[in-house]
Amino acid sequence: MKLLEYQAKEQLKRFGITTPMGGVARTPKEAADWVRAHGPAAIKAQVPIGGRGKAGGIAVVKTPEEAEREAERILTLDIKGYPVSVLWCEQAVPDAEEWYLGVTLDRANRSLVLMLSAAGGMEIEEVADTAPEKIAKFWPHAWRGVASYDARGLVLDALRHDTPERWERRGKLMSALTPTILALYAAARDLDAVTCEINPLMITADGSVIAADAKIEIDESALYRHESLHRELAAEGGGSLVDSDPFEREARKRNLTYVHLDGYVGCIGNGAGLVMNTLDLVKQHGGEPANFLDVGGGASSDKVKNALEMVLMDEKVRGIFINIFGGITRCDEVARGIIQARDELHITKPLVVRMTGTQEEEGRKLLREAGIVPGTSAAEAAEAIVSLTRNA
Amino acid sequence: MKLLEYQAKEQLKRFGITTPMGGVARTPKEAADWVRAHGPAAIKAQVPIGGRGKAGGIAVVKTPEEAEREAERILTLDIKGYPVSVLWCEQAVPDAEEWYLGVTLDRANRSLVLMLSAAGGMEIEEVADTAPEKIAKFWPHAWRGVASYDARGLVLDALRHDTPERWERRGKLMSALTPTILALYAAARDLDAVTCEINPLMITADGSVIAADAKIEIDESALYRHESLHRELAAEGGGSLVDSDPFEREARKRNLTYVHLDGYVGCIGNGAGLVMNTLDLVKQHGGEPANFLDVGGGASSDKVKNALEMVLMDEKVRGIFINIFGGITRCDEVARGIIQARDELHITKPLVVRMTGTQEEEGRKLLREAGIVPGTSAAEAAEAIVSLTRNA
Amino acid sequence: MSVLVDRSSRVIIQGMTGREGRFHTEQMRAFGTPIVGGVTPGKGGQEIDGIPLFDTVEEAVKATNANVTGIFVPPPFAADAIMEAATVGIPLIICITEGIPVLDMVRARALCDEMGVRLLGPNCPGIMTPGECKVGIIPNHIGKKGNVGIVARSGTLTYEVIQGLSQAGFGQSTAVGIGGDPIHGLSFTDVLELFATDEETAAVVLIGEIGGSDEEEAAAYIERSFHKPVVAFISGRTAPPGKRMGHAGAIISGTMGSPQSKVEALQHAGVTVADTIEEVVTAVAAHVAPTPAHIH
Amino acid sequence: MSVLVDRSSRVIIQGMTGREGRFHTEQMRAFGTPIVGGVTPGKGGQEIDGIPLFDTVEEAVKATNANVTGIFVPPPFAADAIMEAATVGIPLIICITEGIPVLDMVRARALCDEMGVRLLGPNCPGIMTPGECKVGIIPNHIGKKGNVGIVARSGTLTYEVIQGLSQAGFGQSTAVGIGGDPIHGLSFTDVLELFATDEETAAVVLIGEIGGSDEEEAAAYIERSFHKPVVAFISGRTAPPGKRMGHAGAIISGTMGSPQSKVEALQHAGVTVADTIEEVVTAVAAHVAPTPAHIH
Repeated sequence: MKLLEYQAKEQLKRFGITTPMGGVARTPKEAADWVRAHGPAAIKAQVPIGGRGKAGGIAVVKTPEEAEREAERILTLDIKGYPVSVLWCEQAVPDAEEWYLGVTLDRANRSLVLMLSAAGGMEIEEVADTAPEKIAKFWPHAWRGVASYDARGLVLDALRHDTPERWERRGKLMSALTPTILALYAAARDLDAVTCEINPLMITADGSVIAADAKIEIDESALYRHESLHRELAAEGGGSLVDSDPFEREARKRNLTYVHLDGYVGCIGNGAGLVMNTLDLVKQHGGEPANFLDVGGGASSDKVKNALEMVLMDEKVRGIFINIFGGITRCDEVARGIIQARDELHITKPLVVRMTGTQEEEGRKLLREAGIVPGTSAAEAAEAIVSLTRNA
Repeated sequence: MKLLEYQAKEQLKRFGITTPMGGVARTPKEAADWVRAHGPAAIKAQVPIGGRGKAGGIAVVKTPEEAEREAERILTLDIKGYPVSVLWCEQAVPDAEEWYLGVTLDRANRSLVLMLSAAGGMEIEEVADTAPEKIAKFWPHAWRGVASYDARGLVLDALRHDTPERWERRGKLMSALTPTILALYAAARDLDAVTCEINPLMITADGSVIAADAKIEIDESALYRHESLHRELAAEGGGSLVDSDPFEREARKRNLTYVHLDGYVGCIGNGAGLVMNTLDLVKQHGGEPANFLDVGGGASSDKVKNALEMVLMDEKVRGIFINIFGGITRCDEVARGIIQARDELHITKPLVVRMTGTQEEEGRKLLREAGIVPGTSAAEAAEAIVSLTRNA
Repeated sequence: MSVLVDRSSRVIIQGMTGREGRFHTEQMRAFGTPIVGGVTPGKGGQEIDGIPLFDTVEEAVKATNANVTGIFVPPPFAADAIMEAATVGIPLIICITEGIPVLDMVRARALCDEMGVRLLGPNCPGIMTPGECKVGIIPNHIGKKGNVGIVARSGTLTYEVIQGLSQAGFGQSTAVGIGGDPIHGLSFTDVLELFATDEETAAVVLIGEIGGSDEEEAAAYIERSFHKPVVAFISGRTAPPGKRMGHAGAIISGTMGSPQSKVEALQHAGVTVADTIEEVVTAVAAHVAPTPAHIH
Repeated sequence: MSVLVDRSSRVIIQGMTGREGRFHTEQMRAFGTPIVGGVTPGKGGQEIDGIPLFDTVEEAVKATNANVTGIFVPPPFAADAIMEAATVGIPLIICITEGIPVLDMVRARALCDEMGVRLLGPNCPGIMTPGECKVGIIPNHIGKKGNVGIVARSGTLTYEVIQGLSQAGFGQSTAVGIGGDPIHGLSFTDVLELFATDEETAAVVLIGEIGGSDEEEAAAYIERSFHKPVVAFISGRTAPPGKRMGHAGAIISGTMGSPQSKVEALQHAGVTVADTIEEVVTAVAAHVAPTPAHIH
């Protein structure tokens, strides 16, 4: 679950990280009111995607009138598919050094990794490509986490390839940055965040450390531990819970793992690998997949029905390929879901089912009795659905 | 720092432990109001010491009138030196099994230890003596803490020597108790508690687990990490911060490690071992120590002066024995404090100073110049102060 | 021979009395797996289908001398189940559960390493040595005893490959599903190292997918020191790149994880990379002879 | 010979630029301690009184090959300083700081054990091998080279005993202050084990106090396998029992910790328990000869 900037900042504040004073505005008037009360501000579109600056989603304003005008403009924007419905009005941070601080999952090291760079700002990915030594990394111990000396070591590492002037200031920089580094790690750990990023992290002349932008993504598998946060964020407008694609929005509501694509063959399978392979097979046989839909392991007949209904919402879909290799998923359970969906939803579009694995005898029997002829080879089934839909 | 029952319960609630509904009352009227609003209650004296039940500090009341009468009575009590100034009015817990659950520091194992027993209630120390197998223990890993399976194992261990009936219910008891066990450990860890105890821990027929009484003692060395809690508790009446002895109360305000005793020789030293030995020496020479006062390591002259002032508040004190063996403490610093105190406080009672160790030349010189003759042998000094005060 | 499990394995199942645990315990027994116990807190002393139940993993191991555990407990409790087994020192822990919070797995994996035990999964189909032992959820009837080792990230594609090979007459030594979660136990390389010294394995099929860098690492290992033929397949090659947010992931992974990166690394290591499951079978046929019919 | 530190020790001081750190570094150098570096984050590259400073313990050890560290940093940062030294693997960590939160020490001590390094303290006066090396705050002039080992909980009583022995002509091999905090490093028993094999130590003085069970454990060890004469002193014998709250402490400690328990355990182990520091000296005189005057 991706949090919007202002939601992420509220979380970071809870862990003791300083963020600029700001407020939410959902209308131009609210933005104007905020500026009237608090003075000049940056008005920032709240969308769960990068690049909003270039897309015109940020305006620096001095007066309430300007705020109203800019807010009105930004609220009409659609940034990479995300319509802007929430703004964040925020006091400007004084001129300061722009650092980068992030924590994310490092699969290769089976650990979280903390990253710090004095070369923060928009271009951090470029820094990673061209001058990777400028990004210092630390891998927290799974149990012990990050100690103050680890944080100080990270700051020293970030400065080793920096200017001699900054190196001279390392004592002050270590003192200034250590609390924020420890807090960001604690935030990631306690929020089950797979990414927690501050860019830029401003360090002012007087040594204050301020998170000027923030991104947090919470592990979806761990959301059950953060129910109240989840509810709260959803209640606050739920910008972060909204996918840019309307079908994907719908799928999220239905709790389905669904990705919308451009083609016309609806694809459903159990297991991400199998569904990806299903898409590959459709393409190899000359068809174009309309979606990716993984019902996961051990799906119930209800879930299968739910999945079929979801896929059919896309009117571009000319037929559906259901590819099941039962392991923990039981073929009879899936078969019941397919039959129920076909009957209750009155599906008339072509339906090709490939079914094998756990309880396959039972499942295939059910399908045959219901007049659906199941295949056993995925390749043959792919060929069948493509020939049924290509010119439909 | 010892928390009062209601303060401890508020903390446990924060960690997800269920406590009975209750409210604070500082006057008989407040107690009556609470019972009027919430019905029958137990009215409990809030004192940081055990045995209040036997001392008449708990009353079970049905009506507001009864509440007022009992509250009035309890508010006049002095329980083992603690005058009662705060009451806790609490809904009665339905009949239930009384368990014991505690976590404390286990020096020998260099770890916290969790303890659980189905034989809870008042007599748990007796159980520890007579049937120690009924108290199950678990030593949390310093970094990994307590896992659910550790908590379940603790419940199983507590039941192994219990009735077959309870053993049969162990599945439900494990489910019921595990969250409370994990929460109590988290509370101790996060509050820097050296003791965190629920006795009795009630388990009702429907499987609810309720902390009917609670004791928390926070490590004084860690109070700097809990400043807001410390302030809050102090603001709430500060019952727990009050020592039963008025001199000890005063010493706490002055931030001095002081224990009030019955004798007439004021004793001040640096280091707990040295001060204890100073007391032993005074006794061995036939005197009676009036107090224990440890100025600790590296004391400043101000602290020494503060200590002298403290000791002299006790009018039973006929003379003072200052025993200093400087290590991190510097004798010159201490000497300055003694001279300053003598001059500013116009001390006329006998003052015997034994001074040796770090900077002793400088310290002794200062004393001599100020007309105080320092000794070097503790035994001789003890003899001197006793002979000066015994018949004073 | 085979890797990790065989007929001498002594297997317990954590979460045996749950819906999935019970169903698949039956399946595993039908396969011939020596299931010696189950663990469900509170049910110790009972039996289910003749298998003794225990309250804790420790008691189960004491009573049965188990050396493998299969975990079927729900996601909020699964990392704990792994750690319970690890602290008892069970040498092979196989976790089927899908949807375990990733930071739980960081800790669980670290504890397995500290205790020196092997973890397979989570979110994996488990392991199958045809004719001897199966722990997990791979369908019973698709395997065939033989000399092809399989190691795969995707569960369902593991089944596809087993079935494809069996139908074409190529039996398997052991099929190992390592699981697709970001933090998991045995890697491709760990399993390849086992196959390297397994006399019964003549060739290996490696089934990867987009994301992570396990395949690239396996390619480096193969190039360095794996001397048996390897056939690989990478799924998700036509999938659109997922949307991502923030820079942190990109800084860490760089170009690792793309299908191109994986295919190129494997080809560079001399691995035959097939475009379809059918091609996998054809490529295996170029390296080993079909398993004689009398073996199963 | 001596235990733990001698003239070949290479000592760094963490917190050397603080008030106490600086003063006692001067004292230690005056004593003859080989101080090879100091650690103060941000001051690496500077020198103080000719001693090089480093930003981290790791850098200090790399540059100086230090094998002992003395810690003088304030309580909120002291457990961290211990852990920094432990992760770098410094074999002997001596922490003088008083007032470290006890749960910090639970973690720090566990890490020292995990890393296989020795911790002395915290809240201790450190260690002194007269004529060779002192790390900590024991006053310089009170020691005298000789063959009596001292191990004590109380800092100031350590000084009393050193002074008492020296004045009576009995020199010390090494005096070790283990510190009085509930969770600390080396115990009486750990230090006795070192004295047991130290050829230069002919007898040992053990200074205990009320509370805890270190003395009882030491008594058990002495009875079992310590063969040199031991003289003990327990302070706080006339102190009133402290007020306590709750039952948990009593359940854990039982009757352990009382002066009676300690004295009886030690006497049972054949230890002479003295009533005063003077008696300690007399008792030592019964076991060893005074140190010849030409040694210091």
